[in-house]
Amino acid sequence: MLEFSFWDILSNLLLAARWTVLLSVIAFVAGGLAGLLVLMARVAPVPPLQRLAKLYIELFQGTPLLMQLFIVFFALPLVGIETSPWTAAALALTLFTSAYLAEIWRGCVEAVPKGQWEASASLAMGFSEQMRWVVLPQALRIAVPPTVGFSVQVVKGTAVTSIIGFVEITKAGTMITNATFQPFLVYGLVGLLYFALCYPLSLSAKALERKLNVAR
Amino acid sequence: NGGLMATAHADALERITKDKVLRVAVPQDFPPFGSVGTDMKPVGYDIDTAALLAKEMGAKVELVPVTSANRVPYLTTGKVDLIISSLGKNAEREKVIDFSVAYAPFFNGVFGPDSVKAETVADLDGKTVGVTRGSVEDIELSKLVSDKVNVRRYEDNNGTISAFLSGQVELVATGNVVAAAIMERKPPRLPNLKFLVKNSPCFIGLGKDEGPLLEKVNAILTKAKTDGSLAAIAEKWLHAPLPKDL
Amino acid sequence: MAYRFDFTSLWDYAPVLVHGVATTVGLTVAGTVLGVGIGIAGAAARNSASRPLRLAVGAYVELIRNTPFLVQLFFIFFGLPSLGIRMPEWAAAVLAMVVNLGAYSTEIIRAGIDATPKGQVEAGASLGMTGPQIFRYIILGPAMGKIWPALSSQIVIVMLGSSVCSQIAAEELSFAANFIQSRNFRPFEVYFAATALYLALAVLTRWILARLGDRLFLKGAARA
Amino acid sequence: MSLVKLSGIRKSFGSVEVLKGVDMTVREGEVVAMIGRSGSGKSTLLRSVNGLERIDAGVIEVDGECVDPGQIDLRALRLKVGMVFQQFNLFPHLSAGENVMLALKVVKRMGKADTRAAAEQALARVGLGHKFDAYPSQLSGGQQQRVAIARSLAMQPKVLLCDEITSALDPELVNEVLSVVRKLAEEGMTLILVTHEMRFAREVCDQLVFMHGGRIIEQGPPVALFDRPSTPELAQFVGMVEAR
Amino acid sequence: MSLVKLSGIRKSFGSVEVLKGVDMTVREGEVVAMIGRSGSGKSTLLRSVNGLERIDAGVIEVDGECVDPGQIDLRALRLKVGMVFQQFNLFPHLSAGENVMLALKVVKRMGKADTRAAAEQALARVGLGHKFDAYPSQLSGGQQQRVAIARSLAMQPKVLLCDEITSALDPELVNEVLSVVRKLAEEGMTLILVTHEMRFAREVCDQLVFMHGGRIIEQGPPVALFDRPSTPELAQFVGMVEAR
Ligand SMILES: Nc1ncnc2c1ncn2[C@@H]1O[C@H](COP(=O)(O)OP(=O)(O)OP(=O)(O)O)[C@@H](O)[C@H]1O
Ligand SMILES: Nc1ncnc2c1ncn2[C@@H]1O[C@H](COP(=O)(O)OP(=O)(O)OP(=O)(O)O)[C@@H](O)[C@H]1O
Ligand SMILES: [Mg+2]
Ligand SMILES: [Mg+2]
Repeated sequence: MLEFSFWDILSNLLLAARWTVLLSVIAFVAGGLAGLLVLMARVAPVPPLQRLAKLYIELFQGTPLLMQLFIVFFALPLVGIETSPWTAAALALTLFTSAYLAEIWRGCVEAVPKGQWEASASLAMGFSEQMRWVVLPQALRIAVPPTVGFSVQVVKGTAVTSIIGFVEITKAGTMITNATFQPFLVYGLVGLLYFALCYPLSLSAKALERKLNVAR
Repeated sequence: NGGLMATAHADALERITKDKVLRVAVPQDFPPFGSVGTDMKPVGYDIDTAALLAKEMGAKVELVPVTSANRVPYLTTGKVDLIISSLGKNAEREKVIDFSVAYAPFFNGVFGPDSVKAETVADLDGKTVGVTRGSVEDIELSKLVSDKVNVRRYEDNNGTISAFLSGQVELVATGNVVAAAIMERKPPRLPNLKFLVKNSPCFIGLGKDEGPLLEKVNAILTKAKTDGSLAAIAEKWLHAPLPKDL
Repeated sequence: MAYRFDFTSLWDYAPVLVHGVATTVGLTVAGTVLGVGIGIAGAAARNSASRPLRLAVGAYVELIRNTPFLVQLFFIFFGLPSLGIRMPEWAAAVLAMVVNLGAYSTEIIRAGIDATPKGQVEAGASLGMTGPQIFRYIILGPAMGKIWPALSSQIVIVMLGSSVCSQIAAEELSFAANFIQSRNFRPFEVYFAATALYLALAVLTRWILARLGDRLFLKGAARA
Repeated sequence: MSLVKLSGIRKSFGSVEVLKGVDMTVREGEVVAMIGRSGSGKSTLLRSVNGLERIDAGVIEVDGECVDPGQIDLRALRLKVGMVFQQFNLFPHLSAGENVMLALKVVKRMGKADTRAAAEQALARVGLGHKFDAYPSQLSGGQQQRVAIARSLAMQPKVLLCDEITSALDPELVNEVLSVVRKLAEEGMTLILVTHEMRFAREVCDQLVFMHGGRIIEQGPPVALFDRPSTPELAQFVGMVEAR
Repeated sequence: MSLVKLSGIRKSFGSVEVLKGVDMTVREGEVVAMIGRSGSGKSTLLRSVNGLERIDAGVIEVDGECVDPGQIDLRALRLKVGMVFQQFNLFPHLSAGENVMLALKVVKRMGKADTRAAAEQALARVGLGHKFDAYPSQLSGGQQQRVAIARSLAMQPKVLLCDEITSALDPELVNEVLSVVRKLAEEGMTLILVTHEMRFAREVCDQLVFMHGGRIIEQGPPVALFDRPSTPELAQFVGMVEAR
């Protein structure tokens, strides 16, 4: 029968980590773009849009990522939308990420003084021009640390995609556990791998925050 | 949209022949039917069966690893053409999917280490038994046991087996061959047979109203039974000949 | 549309869903009470004079905050038995939630404590109060009041995160959903219903926590 | 010829009516100072004139551009009306020059070279031609306020609104800003100022407007108003200010 | 009989020596005012007396309780020494009465009824018997400072330290606090005050202590010191203060 050496376990986990990283990057980029749209809707001076964006945020912050995944994966196809584990994982993570990022960024936009909106309005700029040229550049600066901090949640969120069969670190871990009967070792390694991915992000978020506080 | 789906469903065989790809849901946590090697690729009885079918259909096989709990939704949501995943037949499932003829033997049983005594269903009272949610064992065991039995239902066989091996459950309900395959790997806790629950051979699952595909699959299986190719798979993975009555 | 929705089939399984909701609520309440307790102790420890203790708590916080809850859960339930530590799935679920929330609330509460004016501590000291007394009677209340909104959000996140406890057969709400789905093969209806229930639980939890926060911490401070 | 014409302007915040029907006319090239007690509605009126506050009733007419409460797009109005704020409100992430150029670029869509030339000219007009590349944080309050004026001027508004633009400045910096405003007045710019600098108002303005309780209750040439107030409210206000 | 005795107190922050060997004696019932330039070490000395600053050398003796730099438990000292701060430092989440009762309950472990009675009495002593249930945020600065005094008094300290307790108050509120201190002095409380209220110091104090550069360089009855300062530093300080 086949035998997994320590090196087999580690290398398989490391290979699976590629997918964790890739999925995180996709979720973060797509979630960031979607989040930007939700943010725009959330702060635009159009009440129905604001309410819609608020509902979106409430919905995706108020339900488990796992359920979102299940719905995207098993339920959407029933209404004719095909989803592979890849698209389901990417889609659910994007929705999840965008809702949180939109909310984080809204805080940053609101931290930009009202006078900046008024000054740009009095120069005849429209909403999108104000956003693009005046507000976002200022909000961006303060948004960097919490955004980097949130990326840790995205990386960790990818673990849940293992449940729909997406083979990333956690799924690889369960599979290897089952072949090796060494859960302590395998899940320990899995945890360490995530730590290795996330801790640098956490550290840089903290460092960025310190830098921002000094600059103020 | 509905029309699109309908055609996709009704003519799975047509699509398979056209694309030359057969998408099959297989287990990766259920030795000897399907488990992973050091390269993380699924191997086992079900995988070989899938390959056999694909070869006969002149298609390339695309293996989709699934769990016991989600394999039926994989089929009903059109993510795969066939389930070859040690799938047992029961009335509830027959409402949503169709079944081929049997392709593998399977005896459900309750297994556990020597230290735990259990000779009949009644002996299970007060004990914890792990089972994979939505599997035939789950459905059969749920029918048999009393409220006093603590049945723990795990998402997939990985969970069930891990729970047994780590001692989180005293006993495990699974297939005899599965228990044998686990024993072969010399685990920390041995799943010895306590008693058998049901003879529940495995069938291939297909979408409803896939008449042409069903006929094709049945034809291939029948041929494989007579020409010995299925028997070879059984020898290889179960270390036993194919039962005559399958 | 090709798919016909049928929520009526859910009725037969209503008791399963109710049981799931009750378990989720139970897990959340236990996880919250104990987790916030750990958070308070952890925050106190991070402010303590003992360097090893501070480092140990710091390591705990970072380790937990930088690994997924699901992996923590698997480690506790499947991994710890190798060391002879074995517990039923509900206990493992609660433990994982406590350990997880404990780390986050340690960090959140510590931020509240750091925001306590130094004069408050000095006033307590000059009245002859000991360090622990000052922490308990002077620092903690206002600090908790300040961070209560952040802590509430974290509690909701942990409640939603408890959905993955279905993976170790803890019979909470998403277990119920998966269970029903494996019997009636109607994933859309089941997951839709479960998601709606989670949403309701999240809204309810937030509401209750806001009321609770007003009750516990709004004294004096908010009347400013 | 009247350049700005306000008729029957009303505005409430919640249940409090802050403007209770204001009529006012400003001719081209005229310099108008608005005075009045704190809370009398001066800022609200000024902010209404370029649409920062939405009015509840009345009509605002600037250089033929009419705005009533139903109006949604205020761009045309704002292109005619510039505004300078008490708190400067420069864009901190842009240099002085970029502050001035931004609206020229994104609103007027002027070419690169033209934008630059216009910005340099506007900054030169407020005496800050040499500070083109300085960031707001590197400028004194007085300099920041002058950049803000240049920023508005560059858009070539028909009328410039100034709301207590020296109130946030240290006393020694007030004059550098006032002298810029004085120069604008001399060059024929139409100005509406809210100010507490009575001496300045008296010297520079053509007309004085006294607001009280959301209404204009006196208006006329500054000397006449200051020396012979016809309402007790203005008399009291003048007395109060001079007693300072 | 001396109640407070400081000998050779030294204290550095980093490499800066702030107290350079201070000796001082306060008899029971005496009222001592400490004056001196900003940064001369007054607060640091006062804070050392109840252990908020750890001294580097010297001995603090209060009512027979000795404290030296090696001491770890400062409770016994603090039970004898009360302190009132410039910023009041009331506990915002507790009502006035609870502010006073807290230490009685958790430090003195008094019974419920006794605690309540003592707190009511202490609040009455500062004229705030009717504010028992008010929260700090509902009180004026002067009232808050009086609650802070009551909070210290309730612990029945042997000596009360007050560090510029009127400096954070609006001028009209200063007197209500000073009159409470005056009353305490008349009742025989031992007080050490840091203050800039020279008139008050002159009227109420038995002894004046002038600190300069981390040392006490003059001390004696206020009238003598104010009128005939013997060091140029005190002369300058007195002149400076009176010129205000
Ligand atoms: N956004 C707002 N919401 C509610 N009330 C407001 C708002 N802006 C102004 N007010 C109220 O409207 C009234 C008029 O305010 P306004 O700022 O126009 O007065 P002002 O004459 O400019 O006073 P000041 O000299 O203090 O600047 C005041 O009572 C003010 O409190
Ligand atoms: N925690 C500290 N760390 C470093 N230096 C300090 C600290 N506290 C006080 N100092 C320094 O010690 C010196 C004496 O300070 P102290 O507060 O005792 O003076 P003071 O006489 O009370 O002055 P003031 O009248 O301004 O209150 C000052 O130079 C001050 O900067
Ligand atoms: Mg104003
Ligand atoms: Mg001081």
